[in-house]
Amino acid sequence: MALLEVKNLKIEFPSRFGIATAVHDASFLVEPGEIVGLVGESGAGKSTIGNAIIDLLSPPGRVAGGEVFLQGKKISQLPADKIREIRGQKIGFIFQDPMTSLNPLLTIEQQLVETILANSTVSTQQARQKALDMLQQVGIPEPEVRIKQYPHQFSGGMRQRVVIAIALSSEPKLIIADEPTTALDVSIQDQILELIKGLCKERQVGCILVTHDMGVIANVTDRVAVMYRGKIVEMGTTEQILSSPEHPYTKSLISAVPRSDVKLARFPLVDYIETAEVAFEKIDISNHWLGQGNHFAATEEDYLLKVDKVCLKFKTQSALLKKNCKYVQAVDNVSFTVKAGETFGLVGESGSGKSTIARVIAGLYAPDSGVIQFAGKELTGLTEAQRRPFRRELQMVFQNPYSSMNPRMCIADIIAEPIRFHKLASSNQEIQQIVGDLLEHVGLGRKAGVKYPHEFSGGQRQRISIARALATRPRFLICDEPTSALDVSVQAQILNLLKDLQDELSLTMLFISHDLPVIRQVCDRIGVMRYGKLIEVAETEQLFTSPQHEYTQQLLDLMPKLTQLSREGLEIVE
Amino acid sequence: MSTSTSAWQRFRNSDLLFYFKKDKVAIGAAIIFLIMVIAAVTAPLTAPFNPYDLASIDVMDSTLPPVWQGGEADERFLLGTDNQGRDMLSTILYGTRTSLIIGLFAVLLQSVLGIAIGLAAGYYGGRIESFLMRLADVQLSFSTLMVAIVVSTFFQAKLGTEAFHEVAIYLLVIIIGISEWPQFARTIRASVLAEKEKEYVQAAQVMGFGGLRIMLRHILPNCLPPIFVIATVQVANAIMSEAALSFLGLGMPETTPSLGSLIRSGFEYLLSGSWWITIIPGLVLVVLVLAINLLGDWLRDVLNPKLYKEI
Amino acid sequence: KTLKMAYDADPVSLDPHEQLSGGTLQLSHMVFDPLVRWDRNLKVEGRLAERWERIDDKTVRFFLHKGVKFHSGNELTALDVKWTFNRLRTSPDFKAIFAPFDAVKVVDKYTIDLVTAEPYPLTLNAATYIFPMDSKFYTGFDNNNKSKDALVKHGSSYASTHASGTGAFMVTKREQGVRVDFKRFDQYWDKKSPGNVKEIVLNPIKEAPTRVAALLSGDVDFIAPVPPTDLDRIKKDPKVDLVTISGTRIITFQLNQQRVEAFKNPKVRQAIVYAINNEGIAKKIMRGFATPAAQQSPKGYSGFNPNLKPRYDLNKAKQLMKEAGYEKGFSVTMMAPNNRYVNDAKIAQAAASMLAKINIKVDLKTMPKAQYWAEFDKRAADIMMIGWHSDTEDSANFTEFLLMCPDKETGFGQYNSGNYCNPEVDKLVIQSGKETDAAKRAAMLQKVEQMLYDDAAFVPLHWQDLAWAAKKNVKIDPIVNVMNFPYLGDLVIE
Amino acid sequence: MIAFLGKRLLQAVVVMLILSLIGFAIQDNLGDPLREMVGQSVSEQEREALKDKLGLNDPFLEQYWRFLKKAVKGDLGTSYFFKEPALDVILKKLPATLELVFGATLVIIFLSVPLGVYSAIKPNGWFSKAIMGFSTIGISIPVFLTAIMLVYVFAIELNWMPSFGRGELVHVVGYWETGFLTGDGLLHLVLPSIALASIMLPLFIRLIRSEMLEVLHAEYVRFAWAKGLAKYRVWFIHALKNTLLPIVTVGGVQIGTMVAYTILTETVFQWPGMGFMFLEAINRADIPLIQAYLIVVGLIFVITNTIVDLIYGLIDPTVNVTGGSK
Ligand SMILES: Nc1ncnc2c1ncn2[C@@H]1O[C@H](COP(=O)(O)OP(=O)(O)OP(=O)(O)O)[C@@H](O)[C@H]1O
Ligand SMILES: Nc1ncnc2c1ncn2[C@@H]1O[C@H](COP(=O)(O)OP(=O)(O)OP(=O)(O)O)[C@@H](O)[C@H]1O
Ligand SMILES: [Mg+2]
Ligand SMILES: [Mg+2]
Repeated sequence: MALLEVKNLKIEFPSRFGIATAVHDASFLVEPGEIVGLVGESGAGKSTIGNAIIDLLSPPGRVAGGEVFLQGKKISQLPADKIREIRGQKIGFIFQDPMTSLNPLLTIEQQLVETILANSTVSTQQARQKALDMLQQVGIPEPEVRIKQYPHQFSGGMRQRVVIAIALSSEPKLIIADEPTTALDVSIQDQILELIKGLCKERQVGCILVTHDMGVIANVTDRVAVMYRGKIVEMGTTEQILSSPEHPYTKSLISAVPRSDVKLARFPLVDYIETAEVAFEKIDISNHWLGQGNHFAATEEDYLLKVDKVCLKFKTQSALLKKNCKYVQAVDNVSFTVKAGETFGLVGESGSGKSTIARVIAGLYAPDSGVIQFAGKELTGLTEAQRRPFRRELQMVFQNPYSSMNPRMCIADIIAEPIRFHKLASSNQEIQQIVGDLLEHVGLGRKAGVKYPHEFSGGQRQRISIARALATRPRFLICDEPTSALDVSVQAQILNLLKDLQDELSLTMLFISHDLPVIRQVCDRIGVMRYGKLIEVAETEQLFTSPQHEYTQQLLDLMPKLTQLSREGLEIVE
Repeated sequence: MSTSTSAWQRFRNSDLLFYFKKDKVAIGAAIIFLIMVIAAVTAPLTAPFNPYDLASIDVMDSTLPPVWQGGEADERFLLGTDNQGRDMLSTILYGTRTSLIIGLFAVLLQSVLGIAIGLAAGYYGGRIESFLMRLADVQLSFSTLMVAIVVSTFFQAKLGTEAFHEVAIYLLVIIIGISEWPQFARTIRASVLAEKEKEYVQAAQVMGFGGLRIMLRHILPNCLPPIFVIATVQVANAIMSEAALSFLGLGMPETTPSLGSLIRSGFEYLLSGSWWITIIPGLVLVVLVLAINLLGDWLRDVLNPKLYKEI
Repeated sequence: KTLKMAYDADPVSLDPHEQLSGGTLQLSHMVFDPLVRWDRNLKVEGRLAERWERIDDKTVRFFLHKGVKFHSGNELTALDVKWTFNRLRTSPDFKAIFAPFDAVKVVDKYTIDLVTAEPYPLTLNAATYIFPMDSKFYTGFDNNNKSKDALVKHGSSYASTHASGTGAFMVTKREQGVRVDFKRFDQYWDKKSPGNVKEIVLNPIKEAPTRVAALLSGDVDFIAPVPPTDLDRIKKDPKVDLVTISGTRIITFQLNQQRVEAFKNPKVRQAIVYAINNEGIAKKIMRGFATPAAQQSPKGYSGFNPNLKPRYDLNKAKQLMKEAGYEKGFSVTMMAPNNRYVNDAKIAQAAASMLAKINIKVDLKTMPKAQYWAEFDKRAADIMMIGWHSDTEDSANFTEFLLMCPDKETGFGQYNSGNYCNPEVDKLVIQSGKETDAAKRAAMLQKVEQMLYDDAAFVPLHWQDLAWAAKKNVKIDPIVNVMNFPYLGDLVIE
Repeated sequence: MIAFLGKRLLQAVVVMLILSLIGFAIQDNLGDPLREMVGQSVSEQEREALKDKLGLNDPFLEQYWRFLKKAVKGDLGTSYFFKEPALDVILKKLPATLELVFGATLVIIFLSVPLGVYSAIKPNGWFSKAIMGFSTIGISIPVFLTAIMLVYVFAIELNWMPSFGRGELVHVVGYWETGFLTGDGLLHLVLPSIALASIMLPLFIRLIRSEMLEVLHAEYVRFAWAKGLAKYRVWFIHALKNTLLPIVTVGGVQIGTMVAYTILTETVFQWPGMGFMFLEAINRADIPLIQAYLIVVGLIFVITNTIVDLIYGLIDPTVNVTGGSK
């Protein structure tokens, strides 16, 4: 008997403009002990299927047809009390968006312990112990200290691990993991995937793993389902799918996987994407608003950005007296420079301070010590008003796209606002045109403008976030995990767009990512961070071919070796 | 011209109108509210008597029950008369006007003041915040009564009693408006403190938007739900405050009845049998407040895109 | 038996001389006993004074009861009366009443003479205010080294917190504004008194509906005053008794002749009196709980003129206005308190609408009494409301304060905000003050009422009725009186 | 933290100074205190003399200066009516008011939370609609009307509850006598508490409902469901805690307001507290008492608001109200 059976599932999102069908007729099985990979286009409906299984579709979503069986029992259309017994205990769920999944007002401990208590009969003391164990297992350092903290004190990757720990802590029969490792560096990712694999094999737990990372698919899953535009277009064993894909979308997907072995000028694209229903409108940057941007005066120095001995610590424990407070050194004496027109990559362990340094540069945190120089001007110590002229030039794509968008503004407004505010376009019509174009460039289509952030899939939100950052026509762009939630084909499209902008406008970028192949394709120089320190800075090729630091070596070793597997039967369009 | 039509078109296409047309409760509340506003505005035309015209009042007609009560009832007075012999129906029509003006405008003033102060305090923090919040403390401990004393004595001295009565209603708006802003300010400030830590605000800062824009366009809409609640509740409060102030000789003259003062003065009669003096205006107030609250609830829901709305 | 009662206020002080107010007198009648007191029909009856006789025009001799004990155990003697009298004359509130007196002469241990400078008819009236205090008890120095007899208007004094009188009750506990506990004095001199109340708990309950509720729910046994709106309800309730009697406080409007030229014209004043339907006000607004007035003196007062009848006649009023040349009317301002007299603001409002009918447009402002008196002193409006109760229970007192020509020197006309001035009236009133022949004096005072009536010197409204309510077994009917100080010592609870 | 409290203390002093200044500035408009102190036939000269003695005829600044000099020593003047130091009078009345406010707060908390949460969870249920309907009636009816109705129903008709006062009290410490320790005292507390709560309750129910409606759609609530938590835990721990921020703030202000303005309830129930005393003081133009009252109330506001800010910081760890970096 299959652990989970999904039959002809159909899911709709009604809206005042009509009913959008997010999932058509999806059917698949998960056997005990099996890991089923779910890959597909961003916005294809992967998360939606997962949500539907545990009856947690976000309103107004509804299951319009089909059935779901768990261990032979029908669990679709169960009354609320019955389905609640299944959640957690039978099905553990890892949401795609770890940042917003955690209750901001409860400590990590409270959130873990309550889950354990709700799903098993242990004492509070035992539950606490178990919570610590779980954190340990997902690789959170110093769990005894960390467990008392609140979500906002965690880095993106750490929060993701907490969510995983919570989902696994209730020892479910089925795990639905929606892109569980997007924010994790390869070593931790490896650790987590091993953990899940172990559970599946030892306890006959079933798992649905939604991911964009073909490396993960190749290494972990037993079978793979490929989704495109709400349909499962292809399903088979991992071998089959990766080595001999049949559906054109699957083919294009695999061909778009960035290569970790060589650096290419541009990401490979496949015709299918361009002929597909949601087409990226081809734009010619050179005669488009985006490409015409004001050209900035060259700086006298040979670098655009200079980070000089920046330190920043966070308070982790308040106390009545100052001296009893505890701190964590998030950024520890970090210095580097970024030349105009170059892309500087930042890799490193989750929680090593990458996002923090990005925020310091963006002016969101004031460093405890050290200096940030931008275009020859010192930014640290400026008042908000003095800083404003630089704001537009220095943009940031946040690690968590969802929470960085105002939930009460529709997408068109979100993107139009900076254009309007900085008076980058002359008329309302022009603004609308530009917003539409930007939405097209990122593959969402003009019509998406009237929708609100919560109506999008994780990847779609990430693309909105990028579109918004581009709307100011920045000179310097900080990208904190900009493509982690994107399928490789969309990712290729977007990264190509960024590259074009770079060529045309000499856009400078600080690129934070865990995806080493992407880093290799995109960056000119790379810095490696660990424990708040910048431990190595080198030219890309140099770093990949002859890493100096032992941690860097370790990272590179763990990089999924996928190239051999996937590209055998494929022609690569270059 | 073209912009105005497009604004109109935009309104016609807006979610607001769309969901409004779908929501029976909202339509009902709006209709009732409109009827009351119209009845109040046109009181001089529709009311059978003019309760401000003292010559038309006869004490011997006082406390007559509504016509359906029979007994002493007099058919001239559909809803009976109050303790002075004023026709209840006319008095309510005129009184609703006074109360509506005070209720709506005073709350508008309160909320504008409170929101502005609360936003500024929450967003800028530091000294500005301390100053504004202590100002709120001062204001709170003084409350309506003290403000009323200060403002009305000032104007009374400036204008003399007679002219004072002419402007009394505006003064009441100002008094109640000034004295109750801290409610809004503290609430808004609290929300702002929480909201400003959120990433979307940081994103707006990175975009380089000015403080004012971030406050009004980003933070404020996300702080509105409690404000809607307080504002709708405050309408009733303002209407009753007016009555209390008038009693203290600091508001409307005795001879211009408002809903609040009717309810207030009628309560002595409630237990001696003349229930209509209190109950009827009370019902009018309840319906009015209910309509405003329903509209407020509806608006709050519509403004939250995340809430699922019946289509 | 224990009596739980609720008044609208509790006494401000235990010192009977600190403030001349209803509350103080109510307390005085419980804790102290007067030389003489009013009975229900406004006749004087002896208390500590067994009997008295007028010796001459200027002197009345009082014979005290023998063996009367103060709460402290001291015996009451003529010296205590003298001591009390002297203290009264230093009290800002009471000294006016005792101004005509020259001295008090101790004849022997139990006999005293009250002597006035001029022939004075109201010695007995004044004697109702003499509540002998325990002179020994109040002599010496208290813990703060202040003299025990100190009479302090505000601020604490020994006398304001300690009391020793001859009255039926002793204060055992007092928490101002919350409650006062009394215990019956077991050596009370009046053995004939049928009173059987052993303890009294007095709770001030300011809010009238609450007071009524307290009675109806059985939390208290006796309340006063009863608000007019609740009379019917109380009457209907089988568990409680209502007692009402016509009161002596007159409510009037004064028309300020200084501010308004038209008010100098007697026709206009008359028109106003004719326009105001005071019977309607008494019936509708006071719910029959007032006696419509045409003069100041209530029935029973020497000046009461039975010929004077309320005169509401709208046509006559209009005609008078026409005759006076004010057919088109004019505008005036009016002020009234809204928490001083029963239904004060409502009365004013009704009056305003009545005046509108003769084209007098009234701009009415009502306010709480604390502010009202300041305005009244400033004579801030053209028409002002004032109620008056004669401290001496005598007709002349009304005119002296309300209608005699205002004079800073003599203090006459102190509350005459209308600035009405009629030398003839003044003369008569002053004369009456020296006339000890009761009949002659009554004729004079009745003539005064007639003159004021004809002149429409003020707008008479009504005398507020008094009402008390108590549980059926609490027999309040025999002990209440027009002055509104129930003689609780004589109260019988079945 | 300590610095924060110190700063607040300083601010409180400033607040109280301003309050006393304004209080002084308007004293002439509060009426003439003499009238309540003397009989009707006392002459104007006598009154003037008395006024002089009380120092009421001195120039404003002189009076204020005198007041300040005394205030530094903790002397806020002597009440004309009670003839005691004004501060003492207020401190004696304070426990009664605080107990009433506490009672009302209990009523509010124990009713508004379940009702508010319920009507957010089932926004379209008939019971929720009934709650919303009743709450509108609650805010539209003035408190004295509610109070008197309560008295008539529960004291007169049913005779379950006493109609006025505080009942039997037990002395605790200092000026504090409590009604919480006797059955009679508790019984006396019921109706006034309900009456006082009745005005605030609708606001709280509506606020909780409104905030909760928002929060129930948050991702972390969905995740809480996905974790398999019991529904009460999701509603009351996850959702409610996140709705608390505005509630606590409004609540703080309202409790402060209740302390200050229990006037009507106290008057109707003849509750011997501060509010009732204040109304009387206004009626009697008892200026020192009004002054002292304003100052005490100002202090109460600063204190409650400080506490609210601290609680706020406890509830929301992302917010740092006590200042300092990050
Ligand atoms: N609440 C909602 N209201 C309306 N439309 C929605 C809502 N949630 C999701 N959708 C739509 O449903 C479709 C599927 O979304 P889903 O989140 O399942 O995508 P996904 O496959 O998980 O994509 P990604 O890889 O980007 O996370 C998307 O087109 C999205 O716009
Ligand atoms: N607001 C905060 N308060 C306290 N500690 C914080 C705060 N933000 C970040 N930290 C801590 O600072 C360290 C660095 O966090 P940061 O977000 O920069 O990591 P990161 O390199 O971006 O990791 P990831 O790849 O997981 O996103 C972490 O230990 C984190 O717990
Ligand atoms: Mg998804
Ligand atoms: Mg990060």
